[in-house]
Amino acid sequence: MGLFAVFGAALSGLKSMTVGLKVTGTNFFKPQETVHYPRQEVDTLSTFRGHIELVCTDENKLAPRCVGCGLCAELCPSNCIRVDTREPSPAACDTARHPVPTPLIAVPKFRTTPPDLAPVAREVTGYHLTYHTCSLCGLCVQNCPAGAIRFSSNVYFAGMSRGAFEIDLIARLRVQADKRGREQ
Amino acid sequence: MSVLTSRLRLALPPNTSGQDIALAASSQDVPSVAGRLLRKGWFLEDICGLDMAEGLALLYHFARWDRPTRVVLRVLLPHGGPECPTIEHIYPGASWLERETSDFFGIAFTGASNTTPLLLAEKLDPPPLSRKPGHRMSTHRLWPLAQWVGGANGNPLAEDLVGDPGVEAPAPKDRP
Amino acid sequence: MNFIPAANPCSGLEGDFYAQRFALEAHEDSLILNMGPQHPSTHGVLRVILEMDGEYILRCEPVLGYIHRMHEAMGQNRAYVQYFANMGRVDYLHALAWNWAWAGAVERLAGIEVPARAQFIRVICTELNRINSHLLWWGAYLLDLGAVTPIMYAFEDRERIMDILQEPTGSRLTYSSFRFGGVVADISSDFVRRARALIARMPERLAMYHELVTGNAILRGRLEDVGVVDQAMARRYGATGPVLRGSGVAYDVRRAEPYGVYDQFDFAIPVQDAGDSMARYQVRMDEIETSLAIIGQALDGLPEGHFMNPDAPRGKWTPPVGESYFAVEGARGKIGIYLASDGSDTPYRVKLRSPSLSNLSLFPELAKGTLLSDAVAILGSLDLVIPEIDR
Amino acid sequence: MTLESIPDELIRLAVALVALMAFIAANGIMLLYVERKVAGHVQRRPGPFEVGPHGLFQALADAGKLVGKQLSTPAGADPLLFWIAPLMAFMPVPLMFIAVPFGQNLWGLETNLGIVLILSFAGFNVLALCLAGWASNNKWSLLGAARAVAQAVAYEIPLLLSVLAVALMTGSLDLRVIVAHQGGWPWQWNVAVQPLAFFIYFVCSVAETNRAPFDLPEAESELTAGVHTEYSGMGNGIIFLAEYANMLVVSCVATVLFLGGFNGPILPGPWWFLAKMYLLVTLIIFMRWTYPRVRFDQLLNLSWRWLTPLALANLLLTAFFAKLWGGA
Repeated sequence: MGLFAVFGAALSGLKSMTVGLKVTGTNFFKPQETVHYPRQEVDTLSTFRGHIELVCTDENKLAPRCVGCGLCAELCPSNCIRVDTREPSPAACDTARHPVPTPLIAVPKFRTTPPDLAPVAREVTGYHLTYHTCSLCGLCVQNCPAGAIRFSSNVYFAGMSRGAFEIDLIARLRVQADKRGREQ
Repeated sequence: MSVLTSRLRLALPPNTSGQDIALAASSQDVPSVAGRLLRKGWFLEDICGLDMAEGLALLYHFARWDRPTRVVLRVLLPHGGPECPTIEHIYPGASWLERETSDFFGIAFTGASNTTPLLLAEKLDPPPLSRKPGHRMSTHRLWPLAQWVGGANGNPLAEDLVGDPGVEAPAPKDRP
Repeated sequence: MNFIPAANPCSGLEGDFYAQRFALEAHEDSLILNMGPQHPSTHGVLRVILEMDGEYILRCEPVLGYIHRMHEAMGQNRAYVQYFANMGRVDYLHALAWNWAWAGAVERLAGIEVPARAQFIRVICTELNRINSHLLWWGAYLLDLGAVTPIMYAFEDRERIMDILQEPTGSRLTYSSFRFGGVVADISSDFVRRARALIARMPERLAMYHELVTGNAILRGRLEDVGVVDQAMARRYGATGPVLRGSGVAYDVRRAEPYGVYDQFDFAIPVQDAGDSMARYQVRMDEIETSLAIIGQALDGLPEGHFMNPDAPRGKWTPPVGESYFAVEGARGKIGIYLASDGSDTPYRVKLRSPSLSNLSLFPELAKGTLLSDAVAILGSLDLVIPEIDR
Repeated sequence: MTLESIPDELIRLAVALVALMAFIAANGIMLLYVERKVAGHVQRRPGPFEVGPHGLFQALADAGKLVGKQLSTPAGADPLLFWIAPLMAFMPVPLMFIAVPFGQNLWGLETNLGIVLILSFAGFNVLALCLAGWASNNKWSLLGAARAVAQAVAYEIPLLLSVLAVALMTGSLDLRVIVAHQGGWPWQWNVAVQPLAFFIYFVCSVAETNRAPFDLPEAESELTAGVHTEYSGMGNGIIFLAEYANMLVVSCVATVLFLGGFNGPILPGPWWFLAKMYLLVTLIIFMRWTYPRVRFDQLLNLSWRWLTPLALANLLLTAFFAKLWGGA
């Protein structure tokens, strides 16, 4: 390499350094991209998955749509859902008020295991979510035959103990119904 | 036809398997087959252990840069004291894959320069991916077509693999 | 359980088992250095034992397994569809490629059709995810090289991409949104609009990146002729992805073994011949443009229809007995999944071929005789995701 | 002994040293804040924002935190050397400032060997880093120390040569004379006559202060934190303070030698001096947030193959022209 080439390379190298300073310099005067979190919040979290919650029936804000088939608990990869059910007593079995929903998904040709949808919906006595093991994969939501589960928008959920993440979703449904009732 | 070629058995797995040719070899032939595949421009994708009823199967998957083909080399090792010669002197990248398989299935790769566990902290007994004897699947069930053996049968890929043995691979270096 | 034998030939040496074994072959007057498992530039919990002569590396050996989670055993113990949650966590930077590999392996085995719209959605989302992965690599790599600012610029764009991807997937990092026969959610017109806005924005940003970094004389000095991989070496080690393409081999699974609808798109495979770290850098930067081109074509040709095959299996189900191998092009190279099914509702065997493992196995040979700073540059140029290596 | 028997010089020196200590401490804290703010804005985020208005007291809070932290000595370290190193890094810094003329009659010590004084005390820094790295009993620190020494040796030479060019031109080692030799407008400054010497001085001073892109002894992504690795609390704090103070010193010297010192129109001298100094400091800060780090052999090559020969050539030319025009 000739002397001129060497010096030329050095000069173009120096030029690349000033170009770099120019880029950071222009960015210095551009507006900020971040938000000041506790005072401001980003507005893009509407589709972000919070923990799951139960959906109420159209008629009764306190009753979950859940039919107690237990498919969600069975499909959960982390075993973080527990559904407690009770066979309905004949007297309480008011199918007009609490009908068996038609499965939202067509029964595919590959299916071998559930849902053995109970002819009469079982009565759900408890629906517990152990959120700290949940991986938010969405299998429960997508496979629920009754459309009874959805993701909440509770994305800033934080707690001081492990117990704070063991959620009774039926109780949560009641609280939500209460709140909505008070707002109206 | 070289001695090695006469010992190889070929099978055509179904289309759904994503594998074009299956070679069945005995464990002592693995380095020479690997050497031949390297000379023909194949690279090693992975080494997969499989606990079958008849023994521990080792699947070496090979692929090419220029053609969308995949060859699987199947080796069946006995359950008691499974051993297979290493191919790390041919494909150095195999060393880690062998160590991993050794971790998971307890297969000893003879002649390997490094036999320390790769992913697990210590040798587990039984190895974590081995199955209980009653839960093993038969090779005849998984590879029903593996019984078809013989020459190339007009298959161009098989012709390429079986014919032209090239220079035999060097024997693995003896290590103390 | 006790792995170290009682009569330990290494006893009397410092460190744990791996360090002792490594030290057995040490030269006199050399320095044994543990880089990792906690080190700023090993990106997680990779540990490399180095034998150094001053700043020069005489020998090195990566020690893996610090974040080993036994994904393959988990695969044998859970239903087919449950394994998607694992796929989001093998390579957290290009989770959708692993999603696709798993979906593809099972679909190939069971012969499940995927509707055209679902295929296009998969392409769009996977390519967006690939851009995201390359952007993060770019920022983190420059962090390794001592430039602190680029990663923040990369995150500006990453945030936008994550906002876009969040709509059809619901997550921002560990996506598990593919299902057998389709994807979990359709994309909206808003998604299309935002993706187009991204395609319009990125060329300007890439030009800024190149101005700030690629042309920089210091960076070129750091990367050129450092860690040269030739083709024979790449073949022997099974290197794939940008590492291989940086060595002049135009091997891309999207083109070599087209899966999904990749055969319908017109895109160039970026290749560099030098084989050094700069070539790998350049390949990844060009791949961002390639991905943008593919997304543009996919958005243009997005067909109407189902995003999910109505006949596809849901919940726990049983595929036929058999085996299948499915390969996809991840951001780091060829991802392969071997699946053997025995006709029960859990897989008989799942083998994950992770590209990072093969690429990292090049490192001991590449690092030999280089400076410590070069080793950092080489390690970064291989684009490692440690959870993918350890699985 | 009466008050009158104490020499005026001594009183002046003592007052100057106290004032300079305050100046350094205040500047150290302020520069920490400025650096983080600049980094933030360059990266399009706010930087420190929570403590005080716009995070103004963040650096103070950090200093308080550092003071409150436990000082731990690593196992196997040499405690004496280990703890003497940060002190040794900081001690010479106020001494370097005493010869700097901040304004008309605003200096700590009247000496006609100001440059020599500054350059000789500047050498202490590398000794401190070397001790810190050695005494830490940590392999990363040791590597950092080795780098620090090699770097300092390599860059001191072109630095001296470029300073010498100015001294030859002016014919004096007295900083006040050098300032007086220049005028208030940029074309009257030495940088207009000696651009190459200024460039070499600037590059070398960045390298001498171990700032990015020459921060190899620290090299966060390679050596974890290099010589700082084992220091906790105020040990770390003092080394950092010394680093910032060194950055100030080299900017002061550059201002005096090349940018006309306190000369300037309209405003009083010290304002001009500070303005020029902070301009250089800001430039150094900007460079840190822009460039990748150089490699060790490149660093040495830059010094031995580019800067030293160029500085020598520059010195030769300067000597030639100084002789031609009769010197100063």
